[in-house]
Amino acid sequence: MKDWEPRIVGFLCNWCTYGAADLAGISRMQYPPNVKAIRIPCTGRMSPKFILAAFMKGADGVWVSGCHPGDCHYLEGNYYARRKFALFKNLIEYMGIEPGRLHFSWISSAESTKFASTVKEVTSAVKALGPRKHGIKKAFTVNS
Amino acid sequence: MSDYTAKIKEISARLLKEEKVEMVIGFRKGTVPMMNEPCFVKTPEDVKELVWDSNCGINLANYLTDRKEKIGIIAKGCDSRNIVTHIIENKVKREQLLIIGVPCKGMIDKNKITSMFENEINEVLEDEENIIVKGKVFEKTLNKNDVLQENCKICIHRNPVISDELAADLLDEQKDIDRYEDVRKIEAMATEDKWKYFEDLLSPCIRCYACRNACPLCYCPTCFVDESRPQWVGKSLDPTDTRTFHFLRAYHCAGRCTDCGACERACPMGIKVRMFTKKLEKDCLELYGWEAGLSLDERPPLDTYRPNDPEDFIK
Amino acid sequence: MKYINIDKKNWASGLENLYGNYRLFGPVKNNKHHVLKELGKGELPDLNYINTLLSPKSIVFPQSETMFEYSLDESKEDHHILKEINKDYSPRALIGIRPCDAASFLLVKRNFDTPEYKDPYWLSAYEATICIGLACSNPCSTCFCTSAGCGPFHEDGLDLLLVDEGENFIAKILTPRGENFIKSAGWKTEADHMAAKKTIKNMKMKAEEKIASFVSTDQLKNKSTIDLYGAPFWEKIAFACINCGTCTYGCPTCWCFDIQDEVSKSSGIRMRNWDSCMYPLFTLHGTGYNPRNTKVQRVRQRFMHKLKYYVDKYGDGIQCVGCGRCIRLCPVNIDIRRVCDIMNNYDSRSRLET
Amino acid sequence: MQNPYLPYPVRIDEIITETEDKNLKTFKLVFLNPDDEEKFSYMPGQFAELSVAGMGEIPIGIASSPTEKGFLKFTVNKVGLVTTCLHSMKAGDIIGVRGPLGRHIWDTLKGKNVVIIGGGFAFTTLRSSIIYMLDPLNRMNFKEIHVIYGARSPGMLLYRDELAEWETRDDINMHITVDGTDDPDWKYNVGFVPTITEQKAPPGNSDTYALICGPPIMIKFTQPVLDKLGYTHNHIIMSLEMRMKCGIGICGRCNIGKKYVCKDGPIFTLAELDNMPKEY
Repeated sequence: MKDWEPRIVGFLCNWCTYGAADLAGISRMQYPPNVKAIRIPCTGRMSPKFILAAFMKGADGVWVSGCHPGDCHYLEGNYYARRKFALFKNLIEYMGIEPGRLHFSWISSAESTKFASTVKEVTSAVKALGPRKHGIKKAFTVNS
Repeated sequence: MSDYTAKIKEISARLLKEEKVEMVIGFRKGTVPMMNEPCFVKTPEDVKELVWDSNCGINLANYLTDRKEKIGIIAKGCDSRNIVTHIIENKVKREQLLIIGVPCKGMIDKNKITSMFENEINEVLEDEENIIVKGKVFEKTLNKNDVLQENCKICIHRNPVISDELAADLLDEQKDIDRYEDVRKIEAMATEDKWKYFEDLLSPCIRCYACRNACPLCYCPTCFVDESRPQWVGKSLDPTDTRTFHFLRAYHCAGRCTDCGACERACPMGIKVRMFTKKLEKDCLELYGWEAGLSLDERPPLDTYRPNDPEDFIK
Repeated sequence: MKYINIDKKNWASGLENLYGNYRLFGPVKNNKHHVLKELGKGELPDLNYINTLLSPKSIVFPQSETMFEYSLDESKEDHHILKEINKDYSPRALIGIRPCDAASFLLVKRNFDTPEYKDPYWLSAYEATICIGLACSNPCSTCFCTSAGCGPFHEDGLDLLLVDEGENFIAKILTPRGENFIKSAGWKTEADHMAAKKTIKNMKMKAEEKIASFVSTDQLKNKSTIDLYGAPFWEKIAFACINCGTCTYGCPTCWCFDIQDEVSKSSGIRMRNWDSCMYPLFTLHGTGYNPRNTKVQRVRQRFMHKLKYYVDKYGDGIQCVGCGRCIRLCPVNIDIRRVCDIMNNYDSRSRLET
Repeated sequence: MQNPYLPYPVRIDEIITETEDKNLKTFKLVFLNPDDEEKFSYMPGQFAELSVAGMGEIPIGIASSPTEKGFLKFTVNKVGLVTTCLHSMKAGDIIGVRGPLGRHIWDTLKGKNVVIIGGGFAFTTLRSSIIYMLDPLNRMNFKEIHVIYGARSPGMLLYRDELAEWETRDDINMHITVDGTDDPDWKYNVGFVPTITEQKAPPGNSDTYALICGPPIMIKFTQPVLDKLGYTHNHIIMSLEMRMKCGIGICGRCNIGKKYVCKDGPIFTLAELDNMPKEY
């Protein structure tokens, strides 16, 4: 288990965090390679289905990152998203997913340092929890 | 309850006769104990079918979705809140409706009463305070308040929040109710126990979708469980799929659920599906001070925001 | 016809003997309801029950059932080729199944066992199953078996009929398979033939007298399909329906299913799952067109199928055994007894409305 | 017990893009096990379930004719999950075929005039029928053959090379039409199928059968034309479409009244349909 590395799905807003990832790369910053980034147009586009699908298909952690409040490219997408995320996070933890598996952040395109540090933070939080025990979908088989 | 029924009939007959509505949606007497059937009547002569008693737990707002007629609708507190939600969400227009409000003393829990008796129940009668349960070889009187549906016991909006007519005098609302004791109990559990709790809760689920379909909030033209590209949820009895279904069903009701209990009442397997929606209801109240369906002038919590909404969970 | 007396004292030991020779299934109380489940060693069925919440059809026709498996890994020689899988079709016994439920298998068999095509999953499971019926001495108020071609002591579809006499069961052996079952259990005491026959006859009569609800079906076959289909009563019948699948999933004679593929990583399965005519997706075309797009159409399909199409197709009564589950389970109290009578009494000339 | 749900494995031999919108492709399939070809003995008008492992199955009319040996052809419109996946596949890929399914009516048509009326991409089984009837061993079993086939535009016609070849023959009367075109070289008809049918189809009589396959709107307007031309309803033969899964009359979804479209159809005479609920 010592060698185990978590797989984390990162949903990153095109207008900020995705740019921060670019900048972090250009700046040769070091951060763990565990996050598979998926570019989304805005955190307002995040559907709960995306997060659930990632968890169902075996993601050890999910991270959603968008623009700081007030900085949304579409003016208010992240404000709406913030409410959806709050309820979502509470519900999924209420149903027995560990609190450290789902993360949210606001990272502007200039904040490459915050990007790298958040990746580290998210990765180590997920890593600390170990592999998922429940809720990963396998093809269903019944042989009765 | 007979005075309720008489008044409902009287109002319905009048509305139909004066052609203020084309139909009245209400309940008619069921064919089995503790069940009534939602129905419509279109002529003053037919209003004799209508009844009101403690078995009218189905939420009639469900029957308004996308209807175009002028409708008279019988509405208890929770129904009226879902009618408000329907109007806000453009599923029906206020002008189409004549709401016959019924101050509600609570609906009885069919599953609970059934499980109290070894033998089949053949008849259930009621008066103001009591429920009289009769079988072939037994008869027992129960205190109605002891056998109310869970959601009715903790209801704080028994009176219709919106109505054009009233079938009875308004009731005093229940005070000092702790609505979320059971939710807090789960919140306090360890993660693993939470997982186990819901695993056990959902293990009898047969994916019949009665909970979804009994809910007036569930009217998406294509439900996410029916989407095929991509297919978000598998169709088998896989527990992960079942859990995902219940999660999303509840989440779709976030900020809209009135805890009418129709989902739980409809479940043929007796699953407490309100355990999901109640958590969201609690959070909406605590985070956004929101109770669904109380006002036509406010947007539901996920359709609005405040710049200073809580965000301590965000890095 | 042989009758065996089973002293209840020997009941558990008999089942113990059977364990291993058969997979035993029986009703067990699961906090609120009786459900049918596979019995472990030493586990006894609870025969003090009215009926199971859901029908026993899942024993022969599981709600989710794997049909084939395959690999999508192109480095494997047989990638993308569907393979049959081994299934356990060793003998299984349904202990305490009600006569109505056992009869339902016969109605459903017509669908799965046709001259042109045989459904191997259903048939193999059915052939592996023996039905140890428990006669109903206390039918419930929603039972209408006697007018649905069945009855509380009905024997068709059973291998053995158990009649509860209090201290003992009389077991009426109906098939050689039933006889083997009895032998294998070690219940040997033969009952006095005439006396047993008489007891059962009396108990049967008493039980049938207790059946309090009925449907009339005599006119269904004479009605025109087009008339019934176009009848004005459907809107009213369907109004309350919420289009959940409870009635169809609870029903012992509903057999519709869906076929689905599921993949995880590079291996996949093809499976079938119960489906329901109540769901819009059941008939939705790829183009988006749906021939049964409205609730009224779907409710009509359910009742027309059971009470008219089936009647016409097989000429042997309705696709219903009168178990009453759909009546008990329906969240909005749509009652097939009412619908059946409305259909049976419908006169298209007088446009009799209900 | 033979498992009727188990598809025969086949290899995609060739994929032909048929129409200018690229939404219709013809898949030429070859059985992996030569014995399976013999078991898959079919007649024009029948269909099969194409099975894509990991995706599912779809019912598709067989476009090849039993007189064409060594392969099967299916022309597939890109609509849903499985068809989209099929469209993304390449020659050499392995899929499955299950069938043949549905009934056919060739006993009825023997010795008769056959009028084929097709519209859009529903022409696939009609191609099968034409190839079958034109086969030298079969042609004498039929009297006159008329074909009225319409598409939105010349580029949307299926099997254009074959259509051109049939046009040159004298043992088949072709009436190809398009809804409209700005192609100055278009030398065939312009107009909707019902109109062309009215102009070109022979009058109905006891020796003449019309086979119709097309979108509902075409069928709706062609039917009165055939009535006018004197076709009785038991001489009008139509092929229906339904959502299907099993294809063998068991899974329960494709019924119209007591008939299953997959097993009792998909071909019905109009006379039969007149006695069935209009639920299709």
